[in-house]
Amino acid sequence: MSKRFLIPGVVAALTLSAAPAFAEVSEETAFIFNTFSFLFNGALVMFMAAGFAMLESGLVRSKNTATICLKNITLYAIAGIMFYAVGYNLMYMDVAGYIGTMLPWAADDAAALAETGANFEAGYSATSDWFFQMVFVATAASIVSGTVAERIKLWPFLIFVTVLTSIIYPIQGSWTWGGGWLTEMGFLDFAGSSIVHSVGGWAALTGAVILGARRGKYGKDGSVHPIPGANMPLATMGAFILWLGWFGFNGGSVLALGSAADAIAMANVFANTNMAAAGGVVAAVILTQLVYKKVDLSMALNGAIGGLVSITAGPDTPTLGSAIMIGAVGGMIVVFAVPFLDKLKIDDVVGAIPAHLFCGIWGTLAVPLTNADASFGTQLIGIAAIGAFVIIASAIVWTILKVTIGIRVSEEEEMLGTDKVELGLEAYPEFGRGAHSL
Amino acid sequence: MSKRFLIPGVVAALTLSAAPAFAEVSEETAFIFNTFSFLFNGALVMFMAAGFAMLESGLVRSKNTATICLKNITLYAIAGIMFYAVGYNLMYMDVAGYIGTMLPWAADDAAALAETGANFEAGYSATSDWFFQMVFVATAASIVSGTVAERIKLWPFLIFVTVLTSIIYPIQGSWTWGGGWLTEMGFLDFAGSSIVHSVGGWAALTGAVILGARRGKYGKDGSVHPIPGANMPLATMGAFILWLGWFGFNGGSVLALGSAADAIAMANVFANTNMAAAGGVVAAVILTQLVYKKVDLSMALNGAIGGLVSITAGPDTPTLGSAIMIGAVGGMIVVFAVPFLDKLKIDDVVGAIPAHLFCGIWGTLAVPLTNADASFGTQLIGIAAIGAFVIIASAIVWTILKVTIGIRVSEEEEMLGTDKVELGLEAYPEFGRGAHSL
Amino acid sequence: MSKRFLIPGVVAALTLSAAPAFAEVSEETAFIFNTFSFLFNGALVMFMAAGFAMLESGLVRSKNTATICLKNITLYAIAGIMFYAVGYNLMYMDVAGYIGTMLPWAADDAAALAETGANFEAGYSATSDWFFQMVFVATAASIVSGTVAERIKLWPFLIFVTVLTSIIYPIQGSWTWGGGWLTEMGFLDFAGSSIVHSVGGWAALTGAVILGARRGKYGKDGSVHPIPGANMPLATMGAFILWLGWFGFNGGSVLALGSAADAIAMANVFANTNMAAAGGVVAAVILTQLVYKKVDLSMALNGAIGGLVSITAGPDTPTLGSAIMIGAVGGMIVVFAVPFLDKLKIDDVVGAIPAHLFCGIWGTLAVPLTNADASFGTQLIGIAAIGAFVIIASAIVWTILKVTIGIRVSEEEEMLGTDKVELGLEAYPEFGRGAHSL
Amino acid sequence: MHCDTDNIGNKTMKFIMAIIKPFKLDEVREALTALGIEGMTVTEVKGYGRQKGQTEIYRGAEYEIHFLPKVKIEVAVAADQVERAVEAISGAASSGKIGDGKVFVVDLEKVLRIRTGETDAEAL
Amino acid sequence: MHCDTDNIGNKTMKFIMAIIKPFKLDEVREALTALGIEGMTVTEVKGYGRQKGQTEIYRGAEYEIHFLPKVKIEVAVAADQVERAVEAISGAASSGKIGDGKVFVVDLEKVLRIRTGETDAEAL
Amino acid sequence: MHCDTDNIGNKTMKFIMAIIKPFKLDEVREALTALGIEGMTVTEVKGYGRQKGQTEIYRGAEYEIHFLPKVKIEVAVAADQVERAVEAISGAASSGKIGDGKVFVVDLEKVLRIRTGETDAEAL
Ligand SMILES: Nc1ncnc2c1ncn2[C@@H]1O[C@H](COP(=O)(O)OP(=O)(O)O)[C@@H](O)[C@H]1O
Ligand SMILES: Nc1ncnc2c1ncn2[C@@H]1O[C@H](COP(=O)(O)OP(=O)(O)O)[C@@H](O)[C@H]1O
Ligand SMILES: Nc1ncnc2c1ncn2[C@@H]1O[C@H](COP(=O)(O)OP(=O)(O)O)[C@@H](O)[C@H]1O
Repeated sequence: MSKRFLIPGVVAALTLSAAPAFAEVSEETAFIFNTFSFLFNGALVMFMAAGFAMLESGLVRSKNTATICLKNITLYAIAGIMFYAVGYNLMYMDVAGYIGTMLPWAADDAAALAETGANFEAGYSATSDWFFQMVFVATAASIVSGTVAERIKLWPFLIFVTVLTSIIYPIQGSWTWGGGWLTEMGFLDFAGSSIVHSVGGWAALTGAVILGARRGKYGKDGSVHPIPGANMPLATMGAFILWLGWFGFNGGSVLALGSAADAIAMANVFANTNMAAAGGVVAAVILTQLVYKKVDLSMALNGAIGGLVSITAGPDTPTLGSAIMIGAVGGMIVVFAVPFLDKLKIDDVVGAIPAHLFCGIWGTLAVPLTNADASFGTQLIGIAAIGAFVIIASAIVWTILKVTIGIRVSEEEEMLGTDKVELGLEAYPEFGRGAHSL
Repeated sequence: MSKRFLIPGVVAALTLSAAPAFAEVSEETAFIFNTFSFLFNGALVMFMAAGFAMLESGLVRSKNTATICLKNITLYAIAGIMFYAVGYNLMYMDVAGYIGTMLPWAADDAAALAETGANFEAGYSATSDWFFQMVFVATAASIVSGTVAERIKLWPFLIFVTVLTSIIYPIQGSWTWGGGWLTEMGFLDFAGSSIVHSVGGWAALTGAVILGARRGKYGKDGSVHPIPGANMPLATMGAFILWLGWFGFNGGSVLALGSAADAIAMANVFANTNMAAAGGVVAAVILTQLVYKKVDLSMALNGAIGGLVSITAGPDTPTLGSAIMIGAVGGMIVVFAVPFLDKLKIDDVVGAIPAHLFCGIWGTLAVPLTNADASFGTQLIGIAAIGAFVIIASAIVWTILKVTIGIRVSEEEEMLGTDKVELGLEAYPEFGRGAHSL
Repeated sequence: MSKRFLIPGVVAALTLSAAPAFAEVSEETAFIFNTFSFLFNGALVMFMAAGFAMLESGLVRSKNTATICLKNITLYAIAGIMFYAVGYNLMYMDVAGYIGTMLPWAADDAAALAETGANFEAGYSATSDWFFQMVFVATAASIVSGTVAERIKLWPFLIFVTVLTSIIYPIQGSWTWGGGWLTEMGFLDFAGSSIVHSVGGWAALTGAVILGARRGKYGKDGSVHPIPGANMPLATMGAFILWLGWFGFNGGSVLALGSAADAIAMANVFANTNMAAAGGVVAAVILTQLVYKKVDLSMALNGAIGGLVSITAGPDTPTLGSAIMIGAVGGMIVVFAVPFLDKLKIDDVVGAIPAHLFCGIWGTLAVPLTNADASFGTQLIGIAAIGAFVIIASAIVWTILKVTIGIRVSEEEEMLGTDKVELGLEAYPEFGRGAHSL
Repeated sequence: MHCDTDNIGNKTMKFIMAIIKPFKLDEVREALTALGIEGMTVTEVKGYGRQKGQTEIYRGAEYEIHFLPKVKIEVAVAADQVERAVEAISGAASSGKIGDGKVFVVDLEKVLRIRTGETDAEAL
Repeated sequence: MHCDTDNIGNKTMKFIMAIIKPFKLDEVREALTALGIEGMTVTEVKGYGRQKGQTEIYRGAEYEIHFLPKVKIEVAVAADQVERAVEAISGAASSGKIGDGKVFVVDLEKVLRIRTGETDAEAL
Repeated sequence: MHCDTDNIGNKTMKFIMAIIKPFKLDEVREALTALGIEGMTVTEVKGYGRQKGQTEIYRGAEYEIHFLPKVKIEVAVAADQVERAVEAISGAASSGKIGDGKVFVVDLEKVLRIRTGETDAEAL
């Protein structure tokens, strides 16, 4: 049984022992609560796929919008299937330090319950846990899709997602949440600032470097030519959906709801998650006003996400005030990191690297600030190990794809837009009202 | 008490008797869980109305977009009111084989609780159950709205919805979920592949045939002129919302959360629902690539829905692997059925008939594959009986409407778009930025 | 402890005493239920911020769309931070009739639990309650943003929001929900028809009057020039999200889920909330058809919201039939109040004053119709007191802002649109496909 | 004097601008193609003419919509083709109802095909 | 020779193209209607001129917006009306600020009303 | 007779309309600015020409997309600048591939700058 699973058990045990008998939560009741928490929070996390789809749809140009929609729904589907076929067991089953086993996942909770004489020892339905872990995988893949948008070919991208969700993400995940070596070192990453968001960010960064910038983004003279997103309310909708989904992402990572202590933990996580996002927004709004004399909506949206990623490694321990601060730093990171990446000519279409990678690192480092169990040293080791592994693994996959089938559409195709080229349709095809055949 | 209600009772009873005393869920706790499950899952299903609205908004032309928005919010409102006024009791109250009673629904749970000396025998709040059953009705109506879009008159459509939700849907629903003759035969339809989705699909098919195709969709030479939807990210948003809502649709159809067995069932249903949708997407993406050499986003979205409908008749029994397969077949059905309908010159604007009717039939037939309690014969009888009843009833209503007030806008109105004609406004009225008066 | 907190305690006590021992909900189980109810319902209410953002994005012109998106996400962030820093304690802590204390909020539920020897007397996590109360504040602010859109300057607006959420809303809130003088008089406002929606509405009305109408809205000859919203499907999406969120808004206001009686109350509230919205939609659709010979989608959406606001003061006591009626009256109020405000030359961009203020008043007055504990007289006193306080306080703040930094963009800036002027970007910047630099 | 040589050349080419109902576009394109005219440029426009806009009601207030959606077609043709081209357009675009649109013809002085550098008649 | 009869006719008609600020459109339409000119076609365009675009910042990078939203009005008129029409347009469209726009006039050779087949002056 | 004085003036100005590929717009604008031409109007159009549209498949049915996205540039210039302007446009817009577009030139009779009332050459 993995670290990621042990937590609720521990919490429950502590609480139960302290509680007077008459007030106990019965084991079956706890079983229901725990299971339902996975389902409820997992459903919220699933909805984040829609959030990413909308955020990215709004921030690309309309000639690439349908493609980004397709990528987002397909990657979510692939992530689930691959996590079932390979990923889950690689991440959680009999992890021997660095890797689990290579088998499709299977569980029959009803049979298990019957076998054990219905003693509810398991604490929750294994399937509900699988469901909750599964929805996390897609998040890592969604991050990549935003960064490499508008120039990557569809199928190579989907192949990368397949490898990311079945191999890369689960292996590094096993180190911590699978109970592997990082857990043994004491690395703490509550809901995945590093394990989910930075992983997506590293894969995205590697992809962006290997793929190169969009045509026209950087002038030969070093100038930067912004390419505004086509649909800002859609991007805003996406950010709000992500915010909502994050309650499930972090809240569900309490991994239990079977005791008052669990419920208290989940409440703290919900509140802190919200406040970090709020801090991220306000910081980005004020900072863009101060630095650029105009408030940048796209930065405010990224600020919300930066705040959310920042709190994700440790949403359980801060006070509300600390959560606001942690999130605000995330918002500031975003505002400075976006132009910084442009200086390096790394073309990140939706700002996913600042928000998910940089804020993920910050969030992981911030854990010791409010959690005495964490140490900077261990956090740094975890960040570096995960980063190194994901960079190398991603680089290998991206490079193989590049030299074999190619990862980038041709210059002309890029100008025409991937929607026309790969999908044969347009996101907003109309021209001349009523003349649909145009 | 109906079959649809009996299930949780049975499950709870079995579980409780097997459970050691100390681990029991108290009756009142079970009452809360069951009630809350109806509310939580019901809220998710309610949100499907938004999913249909966005999917359909994205797949019609912009000149008909405001109308489809209006139809979707109004039909959801009508469905609730009619199900209260007539439908619920017709479907669930004292069903004598083929029909219930004709009375507005009423319940006073608090009084009931007081009366029985608070013994929680009811197992759940009757109002929460009513809420959950109510949100299902609108789904059937939403399916119709997509198929007949862009040419039907507003008021005749709303009248059809009124009859569908108050009479047609409840009567056939009583046969199975009301505990009528189909339940007695052993027909199994867990969350309504047939009872909800095919019903909507049959009504839509009948409507499409009687109404005729949109002007310009089919050439005199038998050629098909595709009419691309105006806003693909909106359609994508809609598909994601439907996917989310389906967790409630299928998960809530466990109809209980009052025992570990219920929680296990709900977890299985959530996971299978997700995997079937994933299978549908991946199948549609691969298939369109193979057949058409381009991936069709609109088909991928329909594939998700096709997968979801396919699993809906039996999301409780398959393994994850089987669920993927069942969904994948649904995705394939969609890809082949859309052009097939075009060959028959049946104009289904959003692809609702393939996704809801054909996949609904497939899903109902697939139940025996993973559920020993089901038989192909009985499933076929159920499909045929429901189909025959809905076709005949719908045809009568559509025909009466056609010969009396007419169901179709004039040719010129169709060209102008229903938004202008029926609503007097446009979905995207702007032209010449800043010149709003244009 | 405030009235808003006492309710669940009372309910729980009553129920528990009546329940036979074997069926009891254990205190810890009730603690979990109560806490989880705050989190689940609070998350739904949080999502209403997205609903307001989309509704308003759809109803403004595209040249002001990005600004309204920015305002909505920022105001939600500010509301949370200010409610933490000042608002909560002002509203709920040691309320001495008219006002609480001025301190940042802080709670350590885990410590509290440990201290009390884990007797779960608190009944719920204080943080979860804080979370739930916090999400309400933003709603009041969102209402203002819609009314004063398209002409107000960004920063003065955000300053107003800051004062509204930290001072104005909490002070009047303390009178009722904080257990102050209105509660002592017997004023009943279950989930805030007056305390949330009318407060937003009064602040919006005051703002609209002091700010003046948009250029071109009213002719010198008294004529009204409608300014259609730019994106109706977005507005529709917003209305659906609000509808969904309202289940949390009203349902969570039961403030408990720890007993069958609580669950029954929540089920009644969910069902009534839905039916009031349905009544609002149907009334608005029929009425606009009768009065204007065309169905107005924007009115139907406002009708849904009007219905929801109308039921909010008392969603616990009506039957479904009464709820439909109460909502239908709300829908009618909207249809008549929108042109009425135009007659007064009060320019309310999204119709927030009719839907939130007028329907809020109606809803508050409707409580005695189905609740014997309420009296018209007291309801009227509450409405008047809250109205007077909010009008005066808002007018002071608006006026100070007006004479100091100014609240309105210049005429030319208004023509260019606030997006260009305040944000330096456009919501839909593309022109000439592929020529992103235009 | 004012009629310089440059000007003479352009008399051999005409530039046709036609405002039509949007849903007639396909038929017009086909009619022109049938004449061997294989180039045209289309713009989404709004028109105001005898066919007045409608009085609409939005949120309870009446207002006039003055402009209706139309499509503008621009075709450069050789002068000797202009008559047939105008006929083809007007034949295909006609519904006999108000608002069918108008055809405008102006002299075209010079044409250049960017890709090849061909000019005038060759560039059409 | 180059001034053929066909060409003579069109001297009696002019085609006016005016680029204006979008929010002036209503006033321009009213001014033209007041002259009895009841037909026009409007296009959404972007303009570049003395009124430069702005330097904007998007995600931390400066960029020049060169083009500003404008509206183009096209009106075909009889030659004797052209002066008044141009005056009406320029009067209504003027705000005295940079970027007010321009009016262009070209000769119009032929006009056809599609619905009726009327041509030239009758078709205006 | 038909060549009235009014008409003489306009021979000194030309109205250039160019259809180009959208992503060439910036280069064209820069080329024109380099010539000192600091005004132009741009329209989003769809074009049909030698570069045929593609056959696409939507929901299993083939269909022809006849029109491709293009951008139309309109520039009024003095007659003596027209050659250089046309060259600049065609140089900047050329990619050597089919669909590069066309340049059309017509006589321009009159120009008015709305803001100042300047006309003709001064108004350019
Ligand atoms: N004088 C004009 N100049 C420019 N465009 C015109 C003119 N008159 C009409 N149009 C265009 O032609 C369209 C159709 O003209 P209209 O007068 O409504 O119908 P009809 O041609 O059938 O009489 C108008 O919507 C407008 O776009
Ligand atoms: N030479 C030109 N050719 C075509 N259009 C022009 C030309 N000069 C200006 N315009 C159009 O007129 C608009 C206003 O011109 P501008 O020079 O900015 O202001 P003003 O006319 O007040 O000096 C421009 O945005 C452009 O659309
Ligand atoms: N005769 C014409 N009249 C008006 N526009 C034309 C004409 N011919 C071509 N065009 C425009 O020029 C564009 C490019 O023309 P095309 O023939 O496709 O390529 P090329 O100029 O390279 O041969 C077309 O898309 C269309 O917009």
